[in-house]
Amino acid sequence: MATEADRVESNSQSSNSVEKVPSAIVRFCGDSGDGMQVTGDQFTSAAALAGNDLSTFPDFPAEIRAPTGTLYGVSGFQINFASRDVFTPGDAPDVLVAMNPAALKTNLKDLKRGGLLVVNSGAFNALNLKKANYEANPLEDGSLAGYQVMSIDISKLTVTAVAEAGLSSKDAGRCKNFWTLGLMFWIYGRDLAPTLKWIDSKFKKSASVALANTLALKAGYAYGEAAEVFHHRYEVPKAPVAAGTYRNIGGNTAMAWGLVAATQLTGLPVTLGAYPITPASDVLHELSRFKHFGVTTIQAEDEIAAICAAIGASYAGSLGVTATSGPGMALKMEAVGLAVSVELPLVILNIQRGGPSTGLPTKTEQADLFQAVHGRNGEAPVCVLAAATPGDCFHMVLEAVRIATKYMTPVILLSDGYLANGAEPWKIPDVNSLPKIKVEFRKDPEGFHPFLRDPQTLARPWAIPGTPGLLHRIGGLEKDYKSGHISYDPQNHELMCQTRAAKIEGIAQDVPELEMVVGEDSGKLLVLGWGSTYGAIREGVQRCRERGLSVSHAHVRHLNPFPKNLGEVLKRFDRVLVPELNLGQLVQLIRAKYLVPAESYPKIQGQPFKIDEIEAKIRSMLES
Amino acid sequence: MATEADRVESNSQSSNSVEKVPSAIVRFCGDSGDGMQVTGDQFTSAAALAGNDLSTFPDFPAEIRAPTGTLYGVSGFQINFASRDVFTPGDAPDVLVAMNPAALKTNLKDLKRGGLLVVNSGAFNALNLKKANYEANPLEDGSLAGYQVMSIDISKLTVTAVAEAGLSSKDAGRCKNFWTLGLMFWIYGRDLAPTLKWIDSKFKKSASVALANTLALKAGYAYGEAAEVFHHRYEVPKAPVAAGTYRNIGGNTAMAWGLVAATQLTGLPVTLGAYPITPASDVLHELSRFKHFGVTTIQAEDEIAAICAAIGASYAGSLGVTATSGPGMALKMEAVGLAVSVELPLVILNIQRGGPSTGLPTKTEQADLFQAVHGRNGEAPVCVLAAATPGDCFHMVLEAVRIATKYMTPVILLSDGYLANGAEPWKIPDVNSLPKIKVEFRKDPEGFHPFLRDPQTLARPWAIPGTPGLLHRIGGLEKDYKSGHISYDPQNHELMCQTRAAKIEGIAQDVPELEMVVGEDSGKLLVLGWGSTYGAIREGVQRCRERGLSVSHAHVRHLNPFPKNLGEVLKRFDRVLVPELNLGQLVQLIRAKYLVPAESYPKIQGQPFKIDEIEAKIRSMLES
Amino acid sequence: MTDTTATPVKLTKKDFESDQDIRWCPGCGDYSILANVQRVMPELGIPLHQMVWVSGIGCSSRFPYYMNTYGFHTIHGRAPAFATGIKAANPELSVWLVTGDGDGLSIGGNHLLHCLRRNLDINLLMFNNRIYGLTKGQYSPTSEVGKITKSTPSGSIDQPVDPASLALGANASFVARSVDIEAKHLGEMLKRAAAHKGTSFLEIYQNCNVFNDGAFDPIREKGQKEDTQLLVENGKPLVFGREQNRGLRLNPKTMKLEVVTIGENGVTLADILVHDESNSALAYLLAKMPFPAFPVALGVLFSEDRPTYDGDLHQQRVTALEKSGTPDLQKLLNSGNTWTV
Amino acid sequence: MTDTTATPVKLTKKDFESDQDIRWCPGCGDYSILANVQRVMPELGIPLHQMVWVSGIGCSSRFPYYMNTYGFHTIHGRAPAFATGIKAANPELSVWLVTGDGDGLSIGGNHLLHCLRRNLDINLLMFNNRIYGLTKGQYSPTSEVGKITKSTPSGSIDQPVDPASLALGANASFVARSVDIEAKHLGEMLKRAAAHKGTSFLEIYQNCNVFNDGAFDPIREKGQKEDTQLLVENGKPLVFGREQNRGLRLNPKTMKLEVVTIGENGVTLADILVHDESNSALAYLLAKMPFPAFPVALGVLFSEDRPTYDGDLHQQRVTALEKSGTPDLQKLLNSGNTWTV
Ligand SMILES: Cc1ncc(C[n+]2csc(CCOP(=O)(O)OP(=O)(O)O)c2C)c(N)n1
Ligand SMILES: Cc1ncc(C[n+]2csc(CCOP(=O)(O)OP(=O)(O)O)c2C)c(N)n1
Ligand code: SF4
Ligand code: SF4
Ligand SMILES: [Mg+2]
Ligand SMILES: [Mg+2]
Repeated sequence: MATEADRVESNSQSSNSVEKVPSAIVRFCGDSGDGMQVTGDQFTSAAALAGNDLSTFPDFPAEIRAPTGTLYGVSGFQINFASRDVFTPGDAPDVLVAMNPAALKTNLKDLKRGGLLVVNSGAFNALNLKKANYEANPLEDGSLAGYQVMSIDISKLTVTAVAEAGLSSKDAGRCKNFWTLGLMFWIYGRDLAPTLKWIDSKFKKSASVALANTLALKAGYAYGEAAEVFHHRYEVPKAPVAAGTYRNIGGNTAMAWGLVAATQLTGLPVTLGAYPITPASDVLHELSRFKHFGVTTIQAEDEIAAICAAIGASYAGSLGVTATSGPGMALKMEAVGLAVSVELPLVILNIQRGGPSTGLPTKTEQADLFQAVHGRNGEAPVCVLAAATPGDCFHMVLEAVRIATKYMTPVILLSDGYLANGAEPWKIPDVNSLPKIKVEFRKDPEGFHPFLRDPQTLARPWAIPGTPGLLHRIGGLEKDYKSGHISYDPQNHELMCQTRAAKIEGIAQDVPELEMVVGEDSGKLLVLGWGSTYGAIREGVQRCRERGLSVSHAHVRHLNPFPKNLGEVLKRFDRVLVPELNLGQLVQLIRAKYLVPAESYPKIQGQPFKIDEIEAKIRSMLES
Repeated sequence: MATEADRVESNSQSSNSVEKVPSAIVRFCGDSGDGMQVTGDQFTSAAALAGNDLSTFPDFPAEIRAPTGTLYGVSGFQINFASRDVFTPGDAPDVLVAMNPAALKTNLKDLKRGGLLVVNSGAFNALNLKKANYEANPLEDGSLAGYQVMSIDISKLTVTAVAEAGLSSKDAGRCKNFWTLGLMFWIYGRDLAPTLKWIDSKFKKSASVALANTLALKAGYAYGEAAEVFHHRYEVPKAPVAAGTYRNIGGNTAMAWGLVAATQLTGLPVTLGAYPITPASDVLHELSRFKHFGVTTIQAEDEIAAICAAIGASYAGSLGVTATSGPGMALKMEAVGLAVSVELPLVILNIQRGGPSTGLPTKTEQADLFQAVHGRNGEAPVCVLAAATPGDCFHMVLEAVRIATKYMTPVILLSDGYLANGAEPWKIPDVNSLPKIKVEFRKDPEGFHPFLRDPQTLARPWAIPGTPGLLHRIGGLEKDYKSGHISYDPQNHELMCQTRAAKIEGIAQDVPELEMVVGEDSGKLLVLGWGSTYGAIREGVQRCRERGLSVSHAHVRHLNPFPKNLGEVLKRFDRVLVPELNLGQLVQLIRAKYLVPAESYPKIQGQPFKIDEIEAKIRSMLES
Repeated sequence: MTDTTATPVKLTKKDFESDQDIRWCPGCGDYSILANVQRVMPELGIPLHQMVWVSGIGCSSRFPYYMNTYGFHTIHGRAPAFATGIKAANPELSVWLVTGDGDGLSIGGNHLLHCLRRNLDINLLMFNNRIYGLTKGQYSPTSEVGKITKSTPSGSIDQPVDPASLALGANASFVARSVDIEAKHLGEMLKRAAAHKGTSFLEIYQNCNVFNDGAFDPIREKGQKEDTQLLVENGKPLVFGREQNRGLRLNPKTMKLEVVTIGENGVTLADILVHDESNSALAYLLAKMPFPAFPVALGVLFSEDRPTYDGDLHQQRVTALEKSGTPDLQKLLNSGNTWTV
Repeated sequence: MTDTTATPVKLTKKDFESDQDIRWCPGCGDYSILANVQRVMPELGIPLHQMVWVSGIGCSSRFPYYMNTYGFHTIHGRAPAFATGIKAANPELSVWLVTGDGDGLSIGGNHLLHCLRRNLDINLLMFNNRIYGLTKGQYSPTSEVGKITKSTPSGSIDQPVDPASLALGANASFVARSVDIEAKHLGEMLKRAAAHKGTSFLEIYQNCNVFNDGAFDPIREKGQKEDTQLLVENGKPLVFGREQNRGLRLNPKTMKLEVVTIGENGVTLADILVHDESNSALAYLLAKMPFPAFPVALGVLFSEDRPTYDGDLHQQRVTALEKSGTPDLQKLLNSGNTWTV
């Protein structure tokens, strides 16, 4: 095998016809046990190191560990990498790598017509075909005619390639993902070195496994080099990204790190109360690693206890945070009402998933906006924000912390399964450049009462137990505006309701005005988005603009209150389109508020918008 | 004392100057222990028997049993009775009966200038004055100059009057409410007989108490007759009400009785799952008395268990109902989502109270509309209804049952503290005239699956455990449109979301079109109301129409979906005003849906609109 | 549980198998429980359509999908509340509830406790794998202190709760324990649960081979379990061990249990405490025995006959109807003060 | 509870009285509890500003408004969860929680149980009046079967739960009982609770004279209580009665308690079981004794020292910091795979 490896070395400069392409979309898919996520991660690292801009999205099965070979056990990973800015993991893959029949069955429909299909023919045995509901072997019945098919017995080639490592044949077979990765590295002209290094450190406890994976990787690469069948290699040149140090980051990690950063920027300890739920659990997992930053995580007995603990923590002078999704969010609403009533800072992270009810726990959706804005008993206004990209989660969580502490209010920050699990290169901020968030506890007993308001922000003072001279009681009954004591007075209740509403409305004065992401600030069509649809809308609008259409893209991050110029912006366009992963929620809110005939473009399939869909929709509106 | 009583008899025909008035508003107020609710009830019965139309509203203290004489221990009861239709308990009382200083202090501001003030001077001692925060005795300091003051030592007169009954002086003093009632009966020329009969039956276990109350009632009446000070008696003639048998009914009783009626009209047993909460508890209390109708009540461990038990009951073939308020409603939302997902009939009664959070538990508000329509995770549409008057609660609960069973959906019926505790004369329906509600369980295994839909209603079949041949499983995960099995398919999810939405939207075809309550169906101003504001809006609009203003009143009972002609109706008016006991919720929903510049008239004081307020608002809009 | 049979039915294991693909991880202890349940069900003589399986959310709570009966996969932690409504509406149904240590003890602890004290006539199976399976491995209320999981990288600090002790404290009328792969014992326990009227609380130790593999090895694996399982039987001495020569003795002064060996230090079988299912304090002691100093008690720890919630609800309806005669809606509407115009 | 004093403070009862009007019904047992609490607090030497009273919703839960300390009147049933956050954020605070039998056992049963097992270092006072007071008189989880209330005109059918037994089943570290008007005993119990590190669960029988008057008369009224209260003390024989000549004996065969009279049938003081606060099974037996066949046990039924949740949370933060040194945010952001353009 050393000879094979040598051949790779010696041939690595040899160039078949290398086609320069501006971008490529590659999807790896296979059985949950086939290691597709690792393969995708390594392929991503290589693209990043090569200077491409990129975006990725994994697609896990809903089951923990589905039986091998089943349709519902298929795991996928898609990457879009390019020599220009990239904002989504891409629509239809240019290259599909399918490790077994089930993967082929569930993914083929997405592959571009004429795209490259790499199949592990070794997995296309009768049993697997049956599990995938194939009546005939698709590799043989001509049904793949529309694609460039590379049918390779990867299983067998891998076992042969790694023989030297002396693994059992089962374990040897496990290396096939690295073989495949090697082949893909060859196609895209990647350097093997970083992955080889990664293999060494990852498997340092088992030299034989490390060796086998190394051999597999190199063998796959060598196969590309040797096999006549590959007509093309591709080169995706570097993207002109801003100078800086980058890393890949997913939305949940960015959320968690944003909170870690908040401990430093506010000087406050953070207390997260959370109850595990897909796809929010990783916020808890990630945050539990940062106790040394002053982060406390409480895995509570349920979502209600989780938010109540967070409120209790805020009451006692920590920054209370809770993170959840779907049904968990519904359970928190009573307590959110209390936080509104007692006016304590609180950050609520809702990593939205498919609903209603248990719904589609592993799929993405944006259908909790109404709930965030309207979902409580009584007049209980809160601030609502939404992150647009995985990296944006870091910054938006800091914005949530800023608003929560400055205005003494709960802030709901909306993310979703797509942001949580997707990843993008993220320019690592210089910590010193991050804005400090000023937080002061009330200390002065002079003139104090717990609902004495800052005339500017209308916020009440944050007066925490342990402070001499500020003894007081708070609770969920209505309070007297002038003393903070319980009050059943009619006029006072109205005043308090209006004041709480005005406090939230006032935040509009304190957030950036809405600016165009793409396009002029007036024209025929404004595409107004929020949350994770950012990338697809941005690219879709860009494509239409390249066709000369008068369309712009604006993206709302502050959903309650809206940026103060939103109404004005809307009126400068002939038409407004609001694409959302729900049945139309933001569109209703802006229609109600601004009386503009904004049009809804709903999609509710547990999946993000495709760029194509946005493009087609805009064209259908402007080209007819 | 027999002599006194005789005098009453003999003088009862004698007439001072009796002034005919079209209506009167009387408020009784006193300490919680003063028996004001009983007094009000008896006065109400007398007005009803005399043929007046009327409306009443009690005002309990928030405390269970506040210390005597305190401001927060004041209990009140207001009645509006008239020779014409009456729709609210009235704004400012013509007559205020105040049994102690605290009652005077808290209620005087509402009395009409020049109104009649009956005060029990016997309670105006130093201690009581202090408890009521009076620095000087208002009966003596000239501060009551603007009213016709009848200051009578009722306490003392009562004790004297009932001496014969041989009660302790404390118990004797307790009869003062009947003395007062007697006086009021004299003023309004009421027959004592029915109340005397009521006293006999109520106190049949204690002859001496019955006697004492009888004596007190007669003595009060006699006092009116004898005292020179009363210049006027009033007569409020009969109102031209439709023929029929009437009773007084409050909203919670009407709700409960509607559900009892539902057992007969649907043939289904009713299972209520509830957890006590003000002001909804009485629905549980009342319903628990009707086990013989096939009503089962479960006092659950919390609101979540309550609704889950109701859903379980519906699943097993009973009609599941839950009733709650405020924070309790917030807790139910996760389970409502499940009911939406599994498409089971469910009736949710939300007797709204002041919010946010614990808020003002004993006060009324309409601030849960947004929550009803939007307050769940995911796209989880439900039908939302609202009752307009106490008696309407009976009919609207039947409407909720009809829709829930026909469309296999949760229905939220909104009431509020004002409807719950208020009462109005209600024409008792002929049971045979009530519409039957057809409910059929699926029996036929042929072609069955649990999400097979009726093409007309889009409802799924109600297939209950215990039925041979229909074995199936349901749950909150997304289901396949074509089989009802779990499905993670993207297109299917969209189809199911749209179908659930279309099912609810379709109900609009099956409910009455919106008609005017008062006025033409086009004009300058439409006042659009919902829920308990009915009476005040109706009367306010009527008054403005009498001034010649072009204004009409329409009242929405179906809030999701709206009646199908609502959009059209709105467009026929120049302006639309939406008065609500919140900060503006319905107004936002109709602006969003119909893009009409409807204007909000919010009030959020824990109290209903006054007719005056509606009138003034309309006039300010149309007379400027 | 009510035996609701009207007509005797002869069913087989197959009859109880639904047509749905089973989606637990290969090797999961849930498979074994499912197989045993399906094996035992036919013996109960309950028609398929009279049986309802209710669950919350979790791997364990997927159970109803695999049973060819009626099934309701509800929301997390609330299954007992749904079951309450089901039995209130139709006490004739044979209702089986499946929950997990997270579903039933974490978010759902309160509903569990109220179900137990009310004695709703259902069979409640708690699959205890000491982990949250479905959410991919966080510690649960039954996880041992110091457990390293995704959410507790420095080890969990919460003292666990023992489900059987909790059930006893909550006034349960039937408390039993078994093990996922102990086919015979589990089968017996299922039948005992079915036979008991009231909430039959059966805790089943279940191996989650993906996120908490081996949690029960000491009492589950051949070679070890022979010395660690104490199979309690009513009226029988509490002996255990490979040779069945070890036993529990009560020290009447301290009111504490001791492990003794029969034949050593003069200990005879007569010294060994005899199991009494009706003694809740004994059950409490057995449930709380610390392992490995003591064996793990399996079997019916406690059983007591008393009225059921759904039975009483039903009885109240019957009594009310007997008292009132045919209900008359018109009479109700016309009751009290009325007047005619 | 932590004694959080740094500087010794000399406070009086008055110092603990807030300026708010007390709004319980005249005659309510809550007044007596409040007075006793305010009387005892100065003895604990905790500065006012270091003390937080937390509650849910109910008459009892109004308590914090009347204490001149920090106070948080939260939402129904969730007070233990708020307390968890408070102690997580500041373990130095002396946190006292007031709940009712409805607040703490009905809607809030689950939070209670998790608080107890975690052993959060707070003092948890449950005012048990066997009724829902604030909502005007519905039966509660501690109401006796057959109770006629507004919501149960035909009598309640739910078996009640005994709070102390439940707490033991939930693995509580401290379980005690007292009575609203037993000033001395209640005072002692409050001090014991305060001294215990961990969740000190103190159930206080409280008379609701409006909706459940007399519920505790047999153990509360002079003339009766002398024979019905069993005041347990660690290391002392379990005797009771006017003459203190009745006692509890354990039957070692049946593992059941018997009431015996010293001096009759040859029973001597030596036969009487001695109270051992560290024995949870004994506590369970005492808690569950059926009245009136047995007396009602008052006092500290169980107490055990073990780590507290907030203490461990704090320790984990300290250890993490020791291990890692000053946390470096920039280092975190730059950790793992990065590349520079
Ligand atoms: C309201 C709500 N919160 C959280 C979740 C996420 N969740 C699903 S199952 C589960 C725990 C499952 O643990 P367990 O009951 O022990 O079941 P297992 O998977 O171990 O069988 C959690 C937290 C949810 N589905 N709903
Ligand atoms: C979520 C919610 N549900 C219901 C209520 C109504 N409620 C207030 S207190 C209470 C029960 C109080 O009983 P308990 O805790 O025993 O207190 P007590 O009044 O007897 O002291 C209820 C049901 C509420 N405030 N919030
Ligand atoms: S995660 Fe564990 S409990 Fe869940 S199916 Fe897999 S092995 Fe079983
Ligand atoms: S209702 Fe009962 S518990 Fe509440 S304050 Fe009155 S007497 Fe006390
Ligand atoms: Mg588990
Ligand atoms: Mg109580």
